[in-house]
Amino acid sequence: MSIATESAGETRTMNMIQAINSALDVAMGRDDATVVLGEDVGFFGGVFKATEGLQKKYGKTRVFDTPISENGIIGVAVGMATYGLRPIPEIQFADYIYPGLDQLVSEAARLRYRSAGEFTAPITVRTPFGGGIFGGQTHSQSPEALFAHVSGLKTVIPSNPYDAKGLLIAAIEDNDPVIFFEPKRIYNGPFDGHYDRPVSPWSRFAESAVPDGYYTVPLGKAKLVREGDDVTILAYGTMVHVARGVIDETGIDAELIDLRTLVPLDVETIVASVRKTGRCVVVHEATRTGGFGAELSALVQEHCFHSLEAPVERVTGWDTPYPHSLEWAYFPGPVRLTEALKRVMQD
Amino acid sequence: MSIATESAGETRTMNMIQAINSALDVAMGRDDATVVLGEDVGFFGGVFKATEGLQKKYGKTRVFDTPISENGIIGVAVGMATYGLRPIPEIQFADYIYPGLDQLVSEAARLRYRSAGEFTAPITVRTPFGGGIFGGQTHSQSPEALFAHVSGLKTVIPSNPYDAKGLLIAAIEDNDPVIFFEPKRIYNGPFDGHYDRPVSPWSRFAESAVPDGYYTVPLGKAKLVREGDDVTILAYGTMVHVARGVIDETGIDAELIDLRTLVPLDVETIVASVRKTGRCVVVHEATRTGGFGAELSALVQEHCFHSLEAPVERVTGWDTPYPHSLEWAYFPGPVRLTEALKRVMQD
Amino acid sequence: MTGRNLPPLSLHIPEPDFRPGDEVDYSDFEMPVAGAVARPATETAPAAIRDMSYVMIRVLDDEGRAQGMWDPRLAPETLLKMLRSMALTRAFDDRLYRAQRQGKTSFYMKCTGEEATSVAAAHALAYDDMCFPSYRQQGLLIARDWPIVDMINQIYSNRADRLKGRQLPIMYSAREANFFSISGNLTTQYPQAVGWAMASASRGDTRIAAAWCGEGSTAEGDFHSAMTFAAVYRAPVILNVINNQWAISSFSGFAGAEATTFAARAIGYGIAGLRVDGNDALAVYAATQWAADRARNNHGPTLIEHFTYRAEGHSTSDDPTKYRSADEGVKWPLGDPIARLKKHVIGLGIWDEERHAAMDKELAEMVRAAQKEAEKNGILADGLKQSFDSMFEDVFEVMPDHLRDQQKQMLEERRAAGI
Amino acid sequence: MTGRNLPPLSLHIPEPDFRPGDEVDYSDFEMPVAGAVARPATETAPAAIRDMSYVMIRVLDDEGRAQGMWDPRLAPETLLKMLRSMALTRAFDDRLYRAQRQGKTSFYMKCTGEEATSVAAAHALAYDDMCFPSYRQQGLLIARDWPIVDMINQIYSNRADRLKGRQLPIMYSAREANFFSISGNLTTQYPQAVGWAMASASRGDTRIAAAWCGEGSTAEGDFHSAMTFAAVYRAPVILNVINNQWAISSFSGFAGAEATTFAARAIGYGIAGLRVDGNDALAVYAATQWAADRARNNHGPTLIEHFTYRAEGHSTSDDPTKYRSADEGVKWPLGDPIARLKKHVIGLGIWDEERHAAMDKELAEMVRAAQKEAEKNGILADGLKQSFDSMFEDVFEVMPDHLRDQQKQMLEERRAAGI
Ligand SMILES: Cc1ncc(C[n+]2csc(CCOP(=O)(O)OP(=O)(O)O)c2C)c(N)n1
Ligand SMILES: Cc1ncc(C[n+]2csc(CCOP(=O)(O)OP(=O)(O)O)c2C)c(N)n1
Ligand SMILES: [Mg+2]
Ligand SMILES: [Mg+2]
Repeated sequence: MSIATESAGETRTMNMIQAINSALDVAMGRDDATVVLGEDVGFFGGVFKATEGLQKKYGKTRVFDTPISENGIIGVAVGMATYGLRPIPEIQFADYIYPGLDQLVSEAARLRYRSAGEFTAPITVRTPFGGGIFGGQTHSQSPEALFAHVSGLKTVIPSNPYDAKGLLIAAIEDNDPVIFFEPKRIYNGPFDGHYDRPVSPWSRFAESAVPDGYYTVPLGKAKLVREGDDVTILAYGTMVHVARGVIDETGIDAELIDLRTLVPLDVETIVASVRKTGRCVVVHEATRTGGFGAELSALVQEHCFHSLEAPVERVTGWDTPYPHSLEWAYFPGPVRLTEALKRVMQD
Repeated sequence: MSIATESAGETRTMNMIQAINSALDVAMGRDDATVVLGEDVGFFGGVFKATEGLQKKYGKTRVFDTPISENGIIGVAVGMATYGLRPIPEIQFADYIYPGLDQLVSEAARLRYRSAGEFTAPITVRTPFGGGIFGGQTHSQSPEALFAHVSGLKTVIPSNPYDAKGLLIAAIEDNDPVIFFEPKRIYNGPFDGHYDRPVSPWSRFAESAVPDGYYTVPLGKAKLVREGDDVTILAYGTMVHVARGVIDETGIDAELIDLRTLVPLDVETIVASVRKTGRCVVVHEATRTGGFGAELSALVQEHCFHSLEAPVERVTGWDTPYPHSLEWAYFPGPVRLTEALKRVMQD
Repeated sequence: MTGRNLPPLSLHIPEPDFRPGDEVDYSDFEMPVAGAVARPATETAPAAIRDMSYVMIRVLDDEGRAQGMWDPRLAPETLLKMLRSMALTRAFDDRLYRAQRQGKTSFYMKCTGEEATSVAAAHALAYDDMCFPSYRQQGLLIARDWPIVDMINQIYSNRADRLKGRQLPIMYSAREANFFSISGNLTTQYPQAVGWAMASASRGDTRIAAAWCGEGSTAEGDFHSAMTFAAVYRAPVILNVINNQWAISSFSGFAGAEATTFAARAIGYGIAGLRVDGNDALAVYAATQWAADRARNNHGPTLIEHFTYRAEGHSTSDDPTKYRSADEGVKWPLGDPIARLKKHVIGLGIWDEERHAAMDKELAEMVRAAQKEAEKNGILADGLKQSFDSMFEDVFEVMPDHLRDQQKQMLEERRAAGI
Repeated sequence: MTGRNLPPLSLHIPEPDFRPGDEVDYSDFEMPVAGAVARPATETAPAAIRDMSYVMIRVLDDEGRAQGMWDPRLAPETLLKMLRSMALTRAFDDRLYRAQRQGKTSFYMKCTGEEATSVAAAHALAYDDMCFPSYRQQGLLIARDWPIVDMINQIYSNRADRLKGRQLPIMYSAREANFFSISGNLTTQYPQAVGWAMASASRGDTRIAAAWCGEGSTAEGDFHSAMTFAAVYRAPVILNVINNQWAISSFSGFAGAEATTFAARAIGYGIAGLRVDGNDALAVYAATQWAADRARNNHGPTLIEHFTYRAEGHSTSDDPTKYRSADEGVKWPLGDPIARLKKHVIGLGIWDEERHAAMDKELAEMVRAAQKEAEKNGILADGLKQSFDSMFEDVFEVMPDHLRDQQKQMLEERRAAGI
């Protein structure tokens, strides 16, 4: 974590929504080129309330609702960015980003390269992703792997309020297009995967202590959540908390790494850890085949082959659409992770 | 290869375009529910001539041009399929599929599941992909990894005329949506990556002997192109030929597997080979990070961990957009593959 | 830029007339006169009837009398059946909304105030015409007498849910009722309906297709694809836009309503466009019938804008008091579709208040009974009701090895956990 | 479906009037009279000028005289500058097309017959207005006096190519000329232009944006996004559709031209729409000027359909004789834009055949010289002219580790291979 020299202000207790809202507020206050746009983000403040109060504070030409057109939202954001603004479009659910994919993949991500730097698209696309809220097939997806495969795009996924704010400000200030996935299941509190137990609010956790003012968490740096000797767990978003829960319950001495940014990836931190532990489990909610876990597994065995004492295991969602009522059978929860850890540890 | 009992007719010499054209012809002749649609596929017969003669033979309501809207092409194809037709849409270049991605990913691929089998979308999306023709950024991409990550979609990539025809007929007959990537670089002849040498036409190769009539090559079965003892090369599309060329040149005793179908994947054949050779190199043109090579690498180390004598290597395009003039520096050609094989063999 | 004596540009951001707390005043609203719009012959070229996109077809006047050329002159049993289906739709919505509020399931969406736009349309279509609905057309299923217990099973994701608990509540699929599987992704059904209609036409069939989307959803690229393909191939399809003024918290101005009507979108493509009072069941019926006749006689597609009002919140996840004046719905100048049709049939002498009250009671009871019946098969809140095996089915027609392996892993996992 | 006495449906598939070998006969073409269309005030509401989408603005009559209210009454130097830019564009196309045929580069695209649609538009815009072109608007750069040697360097992907050989030939980018980087993906520039215009408006700037796409490209979802957003926010943008009748091998009917005009798309959104003779430089200038005035005074966007003809193949990869009659272009009723403007200026007495012939010669020589100059920096066919290092630059602002590693690997690889 790098706290800018400038005072980050007083520290308050925030959940992730509040932290994201605060990040937007800080970024908008500092740079009047920032613009927030998306479905229902204006007067209403967004269906998850992430943009609440911003229209009132910064005016309708800087925070506004859009037509229901993800293609249009990202397309005009790219155009605004080429003018010199710094748009922060919201896609209401990551499941709805596909109609706008071409503008992100073929345009925003490629613009700097194809124009040799003449034009750039410093946009930050915020979008809630992931399951665990009984949202059914189209409010639960984790499509991060599609974006991580696209050169020219940065992919960021915070797992707690402090990081969410610091990473979001860093993303907005970054001169490249960033997709910022917000794990909606943990907006209000970290979720350890025990869906049958009450969720603790963020206020009970240290990461909810968030400075009021400006600070950044740099893109491309993973976070060592917990040191351990026996196995490395690579996770991001909600799964960081599931992993933490399993470590607490099982007493396995795992080293837990929160990747925070998938592209660019902090390979150094990953490799150092796996070389130490000799074992690795990769965790994500997305479907397994071609998920980002495959990339992590490939990288780990490329860099740590001679240290590995067991195959890298992937703990993921199944290769099915996200089912509504069988959500907890789909979700890679504590049982699936524990079983995988056991397998890896006994090898 | 499974040749159906029904006579496959006489065998002729075909290049890949002719084989694909023949597959369409055979499929349309056998089932009047098949329909070909896409940009320029009608009177003109497609910009690569894959649909030549079909409109004349089967009429304008079964083979027709469309508006330039990949979203519309796939969207109406899904609708036609739910009526009971078997549409075969063409996307002119894989680089242009993104505007139609939502209809493929959220609709075609999910329809059977979400309706518990009430509605299905047996469409076969044909699209030329891959580089090597100085097509620049938007006529060269290999986006197969994006599709392989989507549950409910089959991903097929032929590497020669015989397979192209047999796989395409199998894809059209398949009751699930299939994306069929055609490696355009080898439409007219296999390409070993030596761009500075003349390309041999297909007629010089055994795989250009293609039966005139009906036969299928089953989806989900890889092909053992060459047996070998020292290392396994996993490839598909154009890269099969680059690998074959390198094997011939270097004399490395590699086992070469042409995957033919990425989803469902023939894991059995892969695992048997790597268990035997103890080494594995994965090859594709697509950008590395999050490419399908990551999945292959992950699977191999999951299944063959204790047989592996060296890390699985990935030989891929770089993580940049596809550059026009630096095409051959981007392309994973013989040098890159040879170097990787050397590394893997010496480990 | 600098040095030029030019006015500064300014960005226009639409703003609705009323926000929470505002006194709602519809006195600016120019009430279109019932019966005033002429009904063109169904073979009329779109170019000759562009003005239809700027007027509003209304049949029922303030007194509930049917007026003008668009009066579909329906038989009493049809009128009463429509009334009943609309009332059942409302009773169903009320009860299932409450079921969600009681925690019995995860989600629900009402169509209150918009019942005519699906129920009357369903009656004007043939049963075997194919419907491609959005999520607010439960009235289609109800009008087609689809068993409401089946709908409730789906809402509960219970053992009897034919969709095996895979879909969010209300995302029905009913092939037998020629009702397409609902998607969570807006407007995707639009080009699909056009494709279905193109297929029907290419086969020399007689069945046509109809699709529905909200006014907010017209901004999606799928809308444009559908309109373009429908125009190019003259597809036998009816494309309905339910303009209920709101898209979650965004008013219709964010879909372009400040500049023109949604029916006018049709003009851009050379398609026939109609604009109807969506709270007037007879107008909806008549417009649908006109468009269906047209399509069935190879005169091509029609876009119909149904002008109505979303009387309730967007869904159970929404709180409309946060962004609009509660007064809007109450004062909606075009009234309530059920009340208006009821007035009409009472005026015709084929119905009365007593029968209506009895029907409401009967329907409420019927929904209650269906709910009870459905609850025998479980409710979502009581935990997983689906067989776990089924999770891996229907991804493909034949389950491939990797899914079989994952299925096995899941079952072992559950065993390990003692579940 | 069965048992109903209904006609079978049939699917309409558009078919162009003429195919290879057909005798071309344009006698059905109703020639719009030059000067006949009235010019509305630039602040007129779109609803009041819907008819503009169905007529055609023409200024130059058959004798080359300027007629009617749309005559922009340009100064002689402007007229001659436009003529020169159009002629240069054509000379450039001819030579670079040949260069591709000679194997000097991989690809080329001409705009022959369509020069007015970009050159005259560029003259009617301010230099600092931002252009979002498609691939057939080289005339914009030439009208803005962008060095043609720079364009040729790009076409050759040579050492001096500012785009470092990364883009397909003709996919220029010229920020200094307010010319946006061309994308290979059709119509993506449309919403981008709207976004740029929205940004300019939100900043109180005075600069407007203009975008171009082909008639075939209007079918993409991006077109709809652009129109919707432009209408909703009243963006100061000019959206040009170059209707050159063909999209590779598909005639305009596959984009919807059988049903209506492309200018009429504007009506659907409540946007102002104009339709101009795209081979009449004065009409193009006048329409662009009208739209620019409108945008600059906060009256919102304009869609302009330029009715023209693609006189050559789609690109060097195309063979138009395979799908259309060669006669079409020859007999094109609206003539050639250069010949028509030439006739006009000769008629005005400010130009003559001799000067024109001399100019053509001079321009051909100029292009030849530029080509020679560019070839000093290499041509594509001679092998790689770019530094290999540069391949990994500009993916991101700062090169991340994984790209640095790959760059290293590539250099090692090349060393290993002795390259
Ligand atoms: C592609 C896509 N984008 C966004 C959403 C989120 N969303 C669901 S409903 C809705 C509003 C739709 O409004 P409208 O089309 O007017 O229909 P109504 O709800 O009024 O019936 C939005 C934005 C979605 N489901 N799909
Ligand atoms: C998204 C996308 N789809 C398809 C193509 C392939 N393509 C390139 S040009 C073209 C025809 C475009 O026709 P039109 O818009 O009329 O422009 P014109 O070439 O006539 O100037 C097509 C289909 C593409 N470049 N991008
Ligand atoms: Mg609505
Ligand atoms: Mg064209």
